[in-house]
Amino acid sequence: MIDKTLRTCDEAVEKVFDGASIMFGGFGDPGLPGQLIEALRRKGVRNLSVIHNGAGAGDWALGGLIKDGRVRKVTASFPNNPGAIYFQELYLKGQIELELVPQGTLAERIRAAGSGIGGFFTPTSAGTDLGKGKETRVIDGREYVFEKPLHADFAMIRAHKGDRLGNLQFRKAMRNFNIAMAMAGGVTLAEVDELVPVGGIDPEDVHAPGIFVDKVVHCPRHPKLVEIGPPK
Amino acid sequence: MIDKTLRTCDEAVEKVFDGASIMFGGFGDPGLPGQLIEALRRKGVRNLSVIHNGAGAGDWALGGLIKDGRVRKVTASFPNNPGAIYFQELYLKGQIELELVPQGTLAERIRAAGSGIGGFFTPTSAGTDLGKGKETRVIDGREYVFEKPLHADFAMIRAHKGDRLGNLQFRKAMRNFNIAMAMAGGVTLAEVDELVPVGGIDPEDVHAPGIFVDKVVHCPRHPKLVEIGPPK
Amino acid sequence: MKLTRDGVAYRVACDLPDGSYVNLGIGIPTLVSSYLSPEKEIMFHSENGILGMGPIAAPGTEDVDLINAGKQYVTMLPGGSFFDHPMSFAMVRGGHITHTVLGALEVAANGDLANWRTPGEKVPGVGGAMDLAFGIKNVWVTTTHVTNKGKPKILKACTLPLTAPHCVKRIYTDMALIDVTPEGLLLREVAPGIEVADVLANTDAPLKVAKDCQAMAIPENIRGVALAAA
Amino acid sequence: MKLTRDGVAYRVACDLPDGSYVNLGIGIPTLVSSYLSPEKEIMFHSENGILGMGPIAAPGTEDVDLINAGKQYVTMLPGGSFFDHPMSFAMVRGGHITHTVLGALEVAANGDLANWRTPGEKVPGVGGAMDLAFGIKNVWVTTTHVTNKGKPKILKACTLPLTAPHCVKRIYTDMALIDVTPEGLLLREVAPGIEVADVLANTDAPLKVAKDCQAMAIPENIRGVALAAA
Repeated sequence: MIDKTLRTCDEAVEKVFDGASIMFGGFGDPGLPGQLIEALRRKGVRNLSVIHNGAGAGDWALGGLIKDGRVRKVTASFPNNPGAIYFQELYLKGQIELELVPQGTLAERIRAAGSGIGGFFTPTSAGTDLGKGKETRVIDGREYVFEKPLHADFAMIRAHKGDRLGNLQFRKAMRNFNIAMAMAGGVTLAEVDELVPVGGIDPEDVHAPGIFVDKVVHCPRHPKLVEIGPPK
Repeated sequence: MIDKTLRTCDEAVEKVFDGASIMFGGFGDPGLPGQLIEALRRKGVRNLSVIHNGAGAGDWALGGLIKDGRVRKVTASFPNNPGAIYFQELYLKGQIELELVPQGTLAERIRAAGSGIGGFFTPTSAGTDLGKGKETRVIDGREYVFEKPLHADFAMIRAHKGDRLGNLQFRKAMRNFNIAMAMAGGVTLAEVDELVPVGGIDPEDVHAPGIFVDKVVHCPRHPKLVEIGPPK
Repeated sequence: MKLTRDGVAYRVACDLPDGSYVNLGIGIPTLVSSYLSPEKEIMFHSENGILGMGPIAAPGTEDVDLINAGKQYVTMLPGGSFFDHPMSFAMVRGGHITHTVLGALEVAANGDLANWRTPGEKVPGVGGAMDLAFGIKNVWVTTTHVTNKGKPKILKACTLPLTAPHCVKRIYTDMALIDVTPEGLLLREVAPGIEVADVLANTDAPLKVAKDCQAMAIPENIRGVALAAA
Repeated sequence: MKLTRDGVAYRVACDLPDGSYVNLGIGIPTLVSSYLSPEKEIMFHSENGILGMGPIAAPGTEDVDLINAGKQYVTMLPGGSFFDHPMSFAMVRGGHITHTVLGALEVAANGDLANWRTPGEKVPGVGGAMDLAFGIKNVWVTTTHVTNKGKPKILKACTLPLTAPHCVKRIYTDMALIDVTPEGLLLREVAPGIEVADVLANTDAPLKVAKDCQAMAIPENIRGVALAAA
């Protein structure tokens, strides 16, 4: 029998190791695996390489992980989001590395990693500073930049519903990077609002099939939301 | 106001021209735009270049279009499906061209075309007859083949529900190539089981957002199913 | 008199065609949706996986899972849809979104756009700006005509890092409406009360004046306050 | 005595681990799902966008929108999901499907597989065969040990066009179970009543015999009828 559920986020992050690369899903709060990241803070692993759209907000979740000095490198599209105060402080001191990737390229590189694609050509960034030093190619009269897949040892995401097979359903703007990250993560951990029995998600409504997901933790919404105020 | 609905398949195919490239969705019967293809037969355009997983079944829909001598070239993964009798006859006489593409590569090339990707590297076919003559590259120790996006002047698909904005919802195994083809088609035509008012498809259940779809025709199931017997 | 931010947004809103699919950047572009004719049906896209986005959520009605790319709580209009980032950027990169309205730090005569790295900014961030500028056919820019130090922002060539080369099709400023054409910049409209000579004096790039160049039709009630330069 | 098709399928079914994600090819592989221990939970994948596929639909219960890759009406098990072709092949190419069981025309000592072009076939077709063979870690092959003319199908090198090089990990025939190892082919089991010498005589490729080589444990009731060679 397949049973991917775990009782706590602390159990879920147990195998994360020093130096690991980790994708964190979410865009703003929707889909952010804040409680898995807080468990990671408690665990205290170091030297992490993190892939996320931003670079944390305030001192909770990714912001806190960076504040704690656990992160060696951030791969992001928008690390200058106003709340990313700890990243910005460390970056200006030269104490954290940044790989800046346009948001659409970031999403596509993650999808490529999860899809067995060895690399792809995108027009985005050709002829700009972010395209500098990259292989370019003119295809059917247009200039493209070569981009490689972005893999990670772990992916951590948040979904609305999950079952013991790892099937996940999102809600509204929660999907964002999370399906692609589930596909790309060597080990994919999901925290979910609701744990439902097998069959509790209609096959039409499974956004991330369980094949991509290794562990599921039931984890009600945390009152601490990041970047945006509390829900009304 | 956006209104993409048309009353008949004949109106929908009106702008298809001689020599056009056309993607036909579907895998077996689910998602096959049989009635649009029958309208195309009635219209009588010639010299078509067709992209589809197979090469038609029997003398209805794509099989009929090929039987009528309207198709110059087929791009497919499985044109030797047992029902593709007219394709096979013409192919053996040298009267129809074939581009044979592995099924996963076919799907990914179509998605690339719809996604603005200039090309990608896939492991599939490296070192085989189907990879011969193609650019190869070793990436992280593995050999990949370069594949280009597959565009078409038109895409024709079938969905379960549609609205006047072009939003489409599929049912069970109907999705197959249809979402990617909707994205890749220069003009995308959809026949649907049910036409629903705007809002009649929950935003969570829109599989092909209307932005990818140009025309929607309400078109109840045709009693003539291809490849597989009639529904029970 | 120079247009207000709302004045610029109003002028842009007049030009968005019925049935267009539009991504609005942060700042003036966000205001555009407030000035659309109710006769037009326009689908707004947000990079984080939304098409058919409605206005900002009224206080007390916010849904914590429904934010726009600027991380404001928003609403959905009937006929909208949710999807993930790869599909969202397939819409952008694949040329399906018909229009984007973006802010600008500099625009060049050839349509080059610089809007992602401000001078002196120490931590870089690009977000979806490049994908929008590269992928979307109609890149329209809204900006003050000059910086807050009075320097032209429409230049012979950009000095700041480019967002994308040759991408801008039209420029809406608080002084003028300028088309980017294969033959160079073409002044098509001036703000009410602004002289063509004022526009030329405040533009660094060569600027042809259209034969039918005219004053913008902007209602009195949204003309008043001068734009604060970005 | 050589195994029946069902015998081969039974032997494969014994080896599929609990929790595996499996794509079954057409022919003998299709039979595998009938012989799984009810204690194992295995998710079956179909290229046309199904995970968690159940058995063939009983007559009268068919759903016209629910077919497998072989275009038979099928059913869904609880916990299944539907998706489109790009995601379906992301599962395959991306290495997420853990096992595929495929038919073979020829298998070489180095794991090369030929199963997509039959000799004399005039209209080629590949379907998803190459994607499966390239993408999935555990490519298991089921085949008659020899052709219907008695010629070995396990060869020093394939003579037919390859589906994928170096992909096969294990070979299940009506005579033997053979592992493809970095050191070459290793005979691990023989069908009940088949001698090791028979297997060696009918195999063209060099074949080492495992120290613990033994007879397969196949229940009497599915041993009987000889396999028809493909």
